[in-house]
Amino acid sequence: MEPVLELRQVSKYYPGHEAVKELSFAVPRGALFSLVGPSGCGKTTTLRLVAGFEQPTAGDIYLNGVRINSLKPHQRNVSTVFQNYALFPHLTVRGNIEFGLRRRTAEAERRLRELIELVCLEGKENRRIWEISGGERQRVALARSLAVAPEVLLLDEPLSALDPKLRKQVRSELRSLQRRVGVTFVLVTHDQEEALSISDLIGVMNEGRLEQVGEPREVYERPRTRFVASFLGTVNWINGVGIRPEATRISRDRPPQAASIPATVRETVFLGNCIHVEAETGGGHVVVAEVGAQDGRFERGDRVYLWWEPADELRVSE
Amino acid sequence: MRRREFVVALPGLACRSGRPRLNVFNWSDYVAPETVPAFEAEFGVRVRYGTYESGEEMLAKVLSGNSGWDVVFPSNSLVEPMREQGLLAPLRHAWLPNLDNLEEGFRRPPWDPKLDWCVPYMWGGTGIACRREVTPPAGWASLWEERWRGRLTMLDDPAEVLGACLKKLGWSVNSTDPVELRRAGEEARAQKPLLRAYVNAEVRDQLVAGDVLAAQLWATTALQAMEETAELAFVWPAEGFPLYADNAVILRESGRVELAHRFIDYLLRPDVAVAVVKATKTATVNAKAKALLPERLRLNPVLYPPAEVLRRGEWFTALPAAAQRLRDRIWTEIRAA
Amino acid sequence: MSRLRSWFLAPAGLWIAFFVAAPLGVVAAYSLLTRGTYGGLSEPWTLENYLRLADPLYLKILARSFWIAGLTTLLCLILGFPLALFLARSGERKHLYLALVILPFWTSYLVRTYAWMFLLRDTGLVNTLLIEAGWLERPLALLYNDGAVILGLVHGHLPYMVLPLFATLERLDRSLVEAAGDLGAPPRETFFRVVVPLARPGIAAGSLLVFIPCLGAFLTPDLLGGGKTVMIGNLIQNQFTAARDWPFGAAASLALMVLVMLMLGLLLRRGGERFL
Amino acid sequence: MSRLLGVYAAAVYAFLHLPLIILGVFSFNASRFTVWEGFSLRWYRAALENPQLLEACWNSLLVAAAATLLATALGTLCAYGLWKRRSAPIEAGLYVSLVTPEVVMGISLLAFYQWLFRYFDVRLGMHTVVLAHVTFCLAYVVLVVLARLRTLEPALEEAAMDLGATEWQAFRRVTLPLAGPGIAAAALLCFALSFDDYVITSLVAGVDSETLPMVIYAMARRGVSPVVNAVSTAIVFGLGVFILLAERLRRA
Repeated sequence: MEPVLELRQVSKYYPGHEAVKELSFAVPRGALFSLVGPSGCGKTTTLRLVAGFEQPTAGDIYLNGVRINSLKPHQRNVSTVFQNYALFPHLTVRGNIEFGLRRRTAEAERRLRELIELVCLEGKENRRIWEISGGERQRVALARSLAVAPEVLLLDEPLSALDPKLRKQVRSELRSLQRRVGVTFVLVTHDQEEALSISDLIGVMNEGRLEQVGEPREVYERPRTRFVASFLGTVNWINGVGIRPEATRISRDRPPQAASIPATVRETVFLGNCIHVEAETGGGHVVVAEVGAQDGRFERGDRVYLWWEPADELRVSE
Repeated sequence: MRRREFVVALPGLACRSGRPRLNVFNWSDYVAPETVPAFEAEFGVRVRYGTYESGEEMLAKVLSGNSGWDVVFPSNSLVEPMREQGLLAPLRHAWLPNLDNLEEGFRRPPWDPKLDWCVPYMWGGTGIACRREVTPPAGWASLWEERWRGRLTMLDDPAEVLGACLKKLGWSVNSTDPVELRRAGEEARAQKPLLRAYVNAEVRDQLVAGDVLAAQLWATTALQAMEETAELAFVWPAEGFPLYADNAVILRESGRVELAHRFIDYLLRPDVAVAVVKATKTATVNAKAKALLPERLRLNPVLYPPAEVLRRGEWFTALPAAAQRLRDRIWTEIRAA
Repeated sequence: MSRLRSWFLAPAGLWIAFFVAAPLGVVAAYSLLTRGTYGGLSEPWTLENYLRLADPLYLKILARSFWIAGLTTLLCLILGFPLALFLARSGERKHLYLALVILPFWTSYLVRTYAWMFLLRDTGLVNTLLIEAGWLERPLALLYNDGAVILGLVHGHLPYMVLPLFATLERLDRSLVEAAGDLGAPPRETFFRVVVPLARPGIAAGSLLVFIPCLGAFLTPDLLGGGKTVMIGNLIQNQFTAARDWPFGAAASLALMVLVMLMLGLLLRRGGERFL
Repeated sequence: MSRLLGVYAAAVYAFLHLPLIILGVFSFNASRFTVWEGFSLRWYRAALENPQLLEACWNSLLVAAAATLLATALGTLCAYGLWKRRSAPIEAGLYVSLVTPEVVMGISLLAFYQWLFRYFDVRLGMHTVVLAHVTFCLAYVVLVVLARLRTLEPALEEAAMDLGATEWQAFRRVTLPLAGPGIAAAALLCFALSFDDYVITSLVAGVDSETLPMVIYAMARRGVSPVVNAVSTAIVFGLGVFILLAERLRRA
């Protein structure tokens, strides 16, 4: 299937600063694509390039196979949900949502009702923006952007303005909403857990480059680079191979079947559903092993052995 | 749409037209309340009458040659500079039949002997107004006495202040001699600590109220104050005093020269001039009008000083550039002292 | 990228070029000409007008103007700072109190000056009341001195000081002040070591907004000073009227402008708050 | 500390307001002197019967209205432009006009007009006054509106364009309404500045353009008169009502 959005060798240079370097990726229609990376990695710039707020220095952007480099933001059939939503404070909920519906036809009115229903804001149409909660604001922003029936919806850190408790709930709502409307979402986030949990595809960015694109499981389990491996979760680097804490086994006795490394427990961190045991090896490395809350108690100073299954080793290119 | 119409209409409002009109720029308080309306009614025209507080302010405006005014009233010492700069239109005596009403002396004034450019309008002199409860000053020299400290004012005008100082020293008010001007400046600086302020017409109320005991003042302003209280007297200084006359002139830029002549001629009518004198308490240059004045005004020594007093008077003249510059510098020195 | 922006800037840009830059250009040209015999302008072109400015007399007037404007600014600061602090802390009724500061600003400056004339003259209210209370026998000479000029200037320019100060102090995080108190600083010390340094941009902006108009003031010294005080504004105005020396007046104007711009530049460089 | 601050503030308020209040009270005095002789409206009647005063008042209103309209429009557009991206020459020009002492600005404009008059048949008058007023108001408008724009989120315009609005539509439908309070404040400020100005006006005024401050100045020069008290009080009151109405309209 032809991708709905495709970037080919896109670069964006500012004076003295290269924000995006030779970025290429394609987003299939109807997918939820996440761009993830630390702050300053160029992911927001990428989004702004697609939206048309910035012009690429080099490379091409295609929407439905049409090059859109020279189109102004209002001429591109993409729509953005901004980090702080950028809702119009002088308009009501309704005014915000119908902003992009040019004519006040019966059809537009029907669409408006549909959208309000979709984001569960019935009865709050005439509220002012400051009179509704953070979660509701996010839904207004979504409805406003969906109103223009975009080919691609761009979301810039859509959950960062919400408080952490709410985030998980809204995250799944977002995912189900995306499934229902079937619009392609391109989402930018610095939170790898968020990206892993809701995306069809993840692109990991670092210093303006795309390091890896793939399904969440694939990039988590088979990271191509050390950066991708570390960014998506904790990694213990032992003798050049990476082991996730949950794959790291720990025991008081020397395991019979495998090669193991002796270590001393330095700290235990109780995390509710599991315990992180930090142990120091003879070489001075600190290794984190995740154990179930019921799986034996380890105390500081305990002498232990660390080991893992070879299949769990992460193989990175560098 | 309506908003747009409003914007377009705005400049239009500024020049509502209809009847022909004349723009007259005169000193404040220099006509009777009915003077202008009566002229408008009689000639079927509109007069835009503006006023100014100082002659130099007027000059600064008309200097462009595009001020919009038709008739202005410069003092005699400004007539020559204005003519020199080509600001004045020559007068046509044929349109000024009432010119014959002028007093003999004003038909050949020193500043424009053939009245080619100006028609004298009113005249006056500068003297000392003082409260009756104090011994009146005999002349300018008395104004350096300690007894006035804090309750004496001089005019806020370099020509007047330095003129008084020059007279005190026995020189001409129009002296161009740097030595004399410097000496006069020293006198003025010596007097400054005694002064309450350098003010013009503002002093009138303060004289009436008794805040100020003595003030260098124009006879006409003094007379206005004396109308309000019997506690005031006016002294024509023994050393001599300056005289000035304000003159109607037509600006060269004027496009309504004939109407302007009509207006000046109208002001020369005896009945009009009498009304003006009664309202403004200023001496008219009009002989016929003077004859019609009530005795109270006609024989008033402040308004019309007797001949032997008048002989001590001296007309202001325009100073050459160097003297004017020096006078201004000395005036700045006095004020900055 | 934005063509709209250029369209929007163009009218104001043209306006500034036409009505700010061009007039100053004309003044600059005038300042290089010579006064005509009876005033007016004539050739030759000369720098003499600028050389005349170096006269100790004019420097003295300049110094005096700086002194009066400076003192006015200081008094405005002393009166205005606590008021701005009060405003910033008055919570709910802030808008009312702010309106009360701006209200006199809405009334004509001339009217305010005139009100002081009305109050301060010998038969004015202040003297009348003091005499009737038996505290005075003869009226005090309150009008026509530097004190009256400064009083009038302070009254006329106080809102220009209070508003920027208020803007800064309002933004100043209350918790900083509390933190300082928490760290054991007594209120006085908190004020001088925390509030004042943080309010510096506001102090700079307010001082500039008071100082510059006062430096060029000519109405107030004229009306309340009784002509006994000359400030640069009077000097300049005098050249264009009584003295009829336009070239010299133009030179003095430009010199004053350059001085003011230098001060502004210095302030901006020192990290004062930008107005634009 | 805060108690003391309150007392101090009250004293400063008294300093700001008492002179004007006293002026107002004495405008109702039957006597022309500072002795209270009973309530009277004679000075108001005298003011109303003075055609020069009424004409000047009308002129002032016209000039202020026209100058406010023009300066607010130009200044708002300019502020928007500068908000988008700074422009050194325009900012420099605004700074210059902001810090030019009034006398200097008045004289430079007069000199400029007179120079211009040599080539065009124009005269001093209402229009020259309006042009001058727009000139000194412009920087203040930009200052106030820009301050307001700076409080807005830049993403709002992007959001609008993103939703299909052109640059102009984004300005018209989003930024302009949001800058509204700032623009209103700037317009009020313009009106006050223009209505109040004497120094510049007196220099560039011509036929038909005598404004209220010019008349008040002339009257004050001729001594303290209760008519001036009456006119001043009426102005203060009139402007007060005007501001209140404007505020009401804005809130509604």
